[in-house]
Amino acid sequence: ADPKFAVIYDAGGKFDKSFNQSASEGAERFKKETKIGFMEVQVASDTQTEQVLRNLARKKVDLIAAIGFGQAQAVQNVAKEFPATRFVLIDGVANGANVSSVLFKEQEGSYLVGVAAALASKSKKVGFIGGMDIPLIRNFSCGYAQGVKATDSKIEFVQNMVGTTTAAWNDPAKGGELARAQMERGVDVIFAAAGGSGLGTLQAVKEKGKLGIGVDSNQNYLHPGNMLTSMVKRVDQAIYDSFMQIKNGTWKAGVVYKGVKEGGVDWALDKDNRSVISADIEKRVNAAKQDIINGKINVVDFREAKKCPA
Amino acid sequence: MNQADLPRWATSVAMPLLNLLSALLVAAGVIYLLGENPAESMGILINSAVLNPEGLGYTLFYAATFIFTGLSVSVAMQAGLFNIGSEGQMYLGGLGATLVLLALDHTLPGWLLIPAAITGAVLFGGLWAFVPGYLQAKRGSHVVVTTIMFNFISASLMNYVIVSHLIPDGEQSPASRVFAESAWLPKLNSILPVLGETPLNISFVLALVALVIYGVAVWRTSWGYQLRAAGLNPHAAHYAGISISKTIIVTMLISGGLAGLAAVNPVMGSTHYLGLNFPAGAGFIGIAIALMGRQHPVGILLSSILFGALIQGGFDLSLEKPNIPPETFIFIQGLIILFCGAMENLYAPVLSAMFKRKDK
Amino acid sequence: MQPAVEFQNISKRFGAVQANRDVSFSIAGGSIHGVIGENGAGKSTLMSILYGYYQADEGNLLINGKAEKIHNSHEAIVLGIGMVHQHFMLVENMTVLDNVMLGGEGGFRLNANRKKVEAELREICQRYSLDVDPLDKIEDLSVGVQQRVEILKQIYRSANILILDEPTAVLTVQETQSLFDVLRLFKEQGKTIILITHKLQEILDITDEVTVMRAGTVVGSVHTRDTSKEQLAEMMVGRPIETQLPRAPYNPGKVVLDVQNLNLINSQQVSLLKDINFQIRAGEIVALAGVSGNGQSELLEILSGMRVPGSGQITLDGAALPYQGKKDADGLPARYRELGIAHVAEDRLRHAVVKNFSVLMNSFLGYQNKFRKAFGLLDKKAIAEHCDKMIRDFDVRPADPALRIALLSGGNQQKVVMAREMAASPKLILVGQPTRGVDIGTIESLHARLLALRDAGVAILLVSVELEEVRALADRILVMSGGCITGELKVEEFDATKIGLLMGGLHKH
Amino acid sequence: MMFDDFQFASILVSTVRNAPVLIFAAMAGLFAERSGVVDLALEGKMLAAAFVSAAVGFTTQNPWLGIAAGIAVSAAIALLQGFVSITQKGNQLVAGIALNIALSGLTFVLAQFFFMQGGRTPDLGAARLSTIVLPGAEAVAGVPVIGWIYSSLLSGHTILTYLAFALIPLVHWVIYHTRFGLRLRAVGENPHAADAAGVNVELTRFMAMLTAGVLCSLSGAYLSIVQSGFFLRDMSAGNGYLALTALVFGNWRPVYTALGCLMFGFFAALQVQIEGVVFPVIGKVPGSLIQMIPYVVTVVVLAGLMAKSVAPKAIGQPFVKSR
Ligand SMILES: Nc1ncnc2c1ncn2[C@@H]1O[C@H](COP(=O)(O)OP(=O)(O)OP(=O)(O)O)[C@@H](O)[C@H]1O
Ligand SMILES: Nc1ncnc2c1ncn2[C@@H]1O[C@H](COP(=O)(O)OP(=O)(O)OP(=O)(O)O)[C@@H](O)[C@H]1O
Ligand SMILES: [Mg+2]
Ligand SMILES: [Mg+2]
Repeated sequence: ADPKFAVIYDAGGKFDKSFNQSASEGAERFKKETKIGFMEVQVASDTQTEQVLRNLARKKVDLIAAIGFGQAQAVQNVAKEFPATRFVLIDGVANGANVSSVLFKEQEGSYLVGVAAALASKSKKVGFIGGMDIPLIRNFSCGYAQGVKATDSKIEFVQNMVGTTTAAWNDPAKGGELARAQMERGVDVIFAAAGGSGLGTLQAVKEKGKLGIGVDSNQNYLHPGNMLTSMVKRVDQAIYDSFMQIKNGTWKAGVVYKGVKEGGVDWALDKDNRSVISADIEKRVNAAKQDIINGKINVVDFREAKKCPA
Repeated sequence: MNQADLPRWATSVAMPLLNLLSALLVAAGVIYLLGENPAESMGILINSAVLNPEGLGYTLFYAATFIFTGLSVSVAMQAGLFNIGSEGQMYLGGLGATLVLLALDHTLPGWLLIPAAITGAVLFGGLWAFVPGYLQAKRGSHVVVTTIMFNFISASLMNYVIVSHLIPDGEQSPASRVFAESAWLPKLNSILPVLGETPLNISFVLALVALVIYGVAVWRTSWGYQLRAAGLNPHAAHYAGISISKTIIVTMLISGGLAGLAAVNPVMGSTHYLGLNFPAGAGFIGIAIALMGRQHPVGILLSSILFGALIQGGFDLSLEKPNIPPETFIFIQGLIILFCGAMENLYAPVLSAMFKRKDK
Repeated sequence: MQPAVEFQNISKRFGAVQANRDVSFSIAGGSIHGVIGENGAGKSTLMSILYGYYQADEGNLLINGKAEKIHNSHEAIVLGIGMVHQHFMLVENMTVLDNVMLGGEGGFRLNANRKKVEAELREICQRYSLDVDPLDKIEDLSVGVQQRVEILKQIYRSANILILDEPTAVLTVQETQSLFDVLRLFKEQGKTIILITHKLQEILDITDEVTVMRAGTVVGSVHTRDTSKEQLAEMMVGRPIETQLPRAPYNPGKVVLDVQNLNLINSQQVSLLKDINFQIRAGEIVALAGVSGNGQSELLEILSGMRVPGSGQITLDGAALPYQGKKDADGLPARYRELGIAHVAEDRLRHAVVKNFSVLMNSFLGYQNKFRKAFGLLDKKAIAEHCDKMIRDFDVRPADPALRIALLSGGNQQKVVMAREMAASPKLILVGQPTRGVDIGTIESLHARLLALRDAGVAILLVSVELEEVRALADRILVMSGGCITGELKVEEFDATKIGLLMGGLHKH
Repeated sequence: MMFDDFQFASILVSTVRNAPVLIFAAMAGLFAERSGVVDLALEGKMLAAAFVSAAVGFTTQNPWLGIAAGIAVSAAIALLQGFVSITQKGNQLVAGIALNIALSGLTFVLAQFFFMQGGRTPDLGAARLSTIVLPGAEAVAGVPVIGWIYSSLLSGHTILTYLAFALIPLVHWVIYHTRFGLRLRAVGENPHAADAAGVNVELTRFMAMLTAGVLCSLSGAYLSIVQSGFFLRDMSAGNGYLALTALVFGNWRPVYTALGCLMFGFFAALQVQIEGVVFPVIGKVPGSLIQMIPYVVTVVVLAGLMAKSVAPKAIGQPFVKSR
């Protein structure tokens, strides 16, 4: 029989225009190609996560994909109880012989868009807007800042967070307002890593005719001409790969780090932002990418360093 | 003719049931519009929330938290105070317990550790409510406003504390480390194995005890008498020698302490770590529960279970019926509060008419 | 002349209570018609039906000979009916002018009319000698002036049929007199006036005809000139009433309360009490007479512990009261009660009872610590016995301890309060306006209680604006004005004119 | 970045942009509460209006139709709230909270049902309100101070922004200088007195609720049509409660309430600017602590400067014809 799959989204939900959505796209792609379906659930609290994991494990699902660091503890607990079920955890680490943890080197992708931002900024002021002040988001911000500073150390870097509750991911008005405030201070390129609030940011950026940078999935299509690029984080690919490995019997447990080299993160260049990416920018961003791949550039991971060098 | 003329069973059983049915009827309509079979859906919901023992376990697990937040709001209401801040007080209560556990979970034995952590939760929750209470009593700042503000402030503060200080090295999830097992609250499934693998733990028993204590304290003690007098007529309470400012401050301390206790269930009974935004609205649901349950212990218990069941059953239902998003049950919660809490007399005229006809 | 109002077989019930039963009588146009009856006799209900506040279950209402159905006060106003309610119907935080305009603004924009109405009001005030400034806020006005505002409202709306429900309950003699002057003027203008009062003297003074009600029905209507106080009282209560209660000879004991150099200044630096000195001995009733708002209330509050004085010495049985060094009075009344000071508060519903508590729960308000068992539990059995005894001793009706006290008539609420305060066997009892709005039958019994207490050796301080009451109860009378004690008389020297002068003494208005 | 990088100008402009959401909602609350009905459901009505405005605006590609539909829906909800609190004499706090919860769920469900984007409406694109450039704004932009005030602070907002500010004197006028306002205040202060004066208490309260519904819908429309360009679940983000706070803060008086809204707007703007700034002595303040500034300020102001705020006396009590 075909293996059974399930995806558990975190509180952001399947349509968060961010990593949950990306995960769902990966699973959908797998479904389209293999005609093997999957179950999907969204959880609201950490307690629920455990409940769902257990439920699915009892239903003899072969691979459960848990999206988001919030599910780490629950995955670890349930994985112990159901050694026959396999789990893939995105953005977090859980121990267990039947768990694969996939972490992304957001700092590397963010570095690349930082390089692009530094080159594209005319005012020499670039901004970052994060959803909530958590290590994951700081890692985006820190990688971005490193890219900016490495390109031009005189560039000013401004950063704001939307809020401190989960509402911070769903407050486009505030996301937009933060962008406007930054632009009034002269910022002309803004990287938004703020879920739904980021949509407000990009909208405001477009209204002022400045440049925005999308996150997680390729968001260039949102405002063609006003999107400098997007920092893509290939959660979809990770999910797709895990599903495929189960199907082909090549699945392995363990912690995987996916950076630029592994194709886990990247910058996006397509028809929607072709017009704003000059040949020079393209060349220098790709050069930086190459340097990261061959180790010439080491982008510091904020989560390990606990401090941002830039 | 008004409600007072109806027999007791009609006002306390028939009317609430009719209201609940009305709310569910509207909900059924929405489910139908979403393209699912309402009867079947309700069946799934009831089955997974009440009939299935494991589901029941989850229902009661959620209810335990709500009982505490419901009590927190209720006790303040008895004194005429509208404490909207239970959410923030619960959040801080979680911090209180966590700090105790992080400091002591490797040194103290469980039987000492758990009470110490619970004390920490009560203390932090209480102190977080003390400030608004004090400001109301001494400076006349509206407790409604200050507690709303304190909710926002607690969110910022907790974010700062967790993200900047509590995340263990090498971890990135915004949560404290997992506590040692000695700090985990004993689960009820060790006594009642039929409950299956549910996080239902002794804090549910604690919640029931709290309900009884609350009932006795408010209706049977001189303290409760003074509390209610102050709530109903502060001028008369002053005349009766009851210190209003003391009552306000003490009540807020207790209210906050109860909200702090609400944190014990999820933090020490389920996740075993302090996570960002773990109250997840339980403090606000406490307001609904206090209002719907008329601040009465039985009412609080029943509405807490009802809300627990909605969360558990609704979640399972949305698992089975992808057309029904979990948010549908947020809508249904609202409807139930509206019908049972604010339109309690909707059917009074109809029932009165029925009785009149029978009289003649 | 055609009757201005005719009630035909009006019946009205509230749940189990038959408030009006088959009420029929008529009121001659251009006359002043009195309506009297015990508390709960159905007077207010009947008037509320006339004013459209309630609808009668049965019966007809004829206004100027025409059958009318009045569904709300708006329709009543249109018919030229005005009502001055027992409790003032004024919006406290608005001006006199706005209160008068409310409901009859004459257009969407207020300013278009404000000046005109203001001028008109000033003119009316002049014509009727009503001392009211249209631009004053209601909350800054004394009750007497508020009463005038109610009248002003009716004059402005040119009501032709004016209902007054116990308008004099809170007025002084002088204020009552000037109100009556206005009413006489109305009558001259051909207006019809319906006056409800518990004071039979007023009925005799001003009405042309009087209707007596009892238990929802009409006992009878008589021409005022053909009747007497005694006859009316007997019609009302169904038995003869003692107007002069017997009392033991004046034989005061040792000093119980000693007040020396008491001063009080409020937060706006206004001096409310100035250098108050007096004593009360065991077994005497000292009355504080005066126009309300001259410091009596503040004095009562200080003596009961509800307020802390600015300076001065108060001793009870030779020991200083424990207010010294206190910033606020939080919790003080409980300690005073323990020392033996009982307090019947002036404002019943505001201070003396919790409206939403049952009679039982109100029966120990202020004495909650006396009924405490182990663990702070209330002693239910003791409370129930205590309450039953109160209800029996004071004949509280209905005799149901579980009834919400708000559902009792004012007179019966007052009995509960009196009973409660007397039950504690106090050394000193402070009694504020004990019979306000209470019918004469109940007054008689409450007065008898106070005299019995005096004879038993309790010190009593009575605050009352009713000179009749003062005369009936007091051994000594202190007159207050402007926060000072302006004079003292023995009851044998009672002289209404002299007291009136003392009351006006330093009083500035 | 250094301390002196603060841009006061930018803070002011940002304040002006932040305030309308609160002003509309607070003025809505003012009408309801001045009439004696506690309006905890501002949040819910905002959400409903934000959703309907965005959904209809997107579908018809006409923001005005969207706003009109939002007004209709919000007014209908306000009337339902009125039915529960006025006619049924239900608990007004419960009614408000119930509506908030129900609408938070319902707007998501409907948005999901119609647009399948996770409780979000599609981008409105061109179907948004355009900003109005005041005549001559460009010309005077160069003039110091005045030029800036005219061209940057005053010019370049949408009509809703101007409406919000125009509302302040308008509401003041309605409340204090019209028949409706007089009756409204009377009904909220002493309904028995109003009733005795021939005023229809329930009708007046219903009118107040209707006004509240209409005003509140503009707050929602501002969120979705002006500020964001789409609807997102729970996008009211506590602004309804903040508006109520401004109302208490402003003692239920229009001008002071609006000042409260501006204060919140100002501190929100200030907070944005402070983030990341290195202060003399203290150094850099963590972002999450900066987020609490507006709330801490409110508490301090309420506790320190203000006298007790006095609510309309009859607030929260259904009108029952007997004491
Ligand atoms: N709103 C009401 N609901 C229920 N019962 C009422 C109501 N109003 C009056 N009653 C009852 O009707 C009876 C008559 O009341 P009413 O107010 O007419 O008396 P009254 O003669 O005015 O008394 P008082 O002299 O105390 O003013 C009372 O016994 C009371 O119990
Ligand atoms: N809501 C109510 N339900 C039942 N009875 C009521 C209600 N309101 C008033 N009453 C009754 O109406 C009667 C008159 O009420 P009212 O308040 O006028 O009393 P009162 O004796 O005149 O007292 P006072 O003049 O001191 O206020 C009382 O007998 C009271 O029982
Ligand atoms: Mg009466
Ligand atoms: Mg009376």
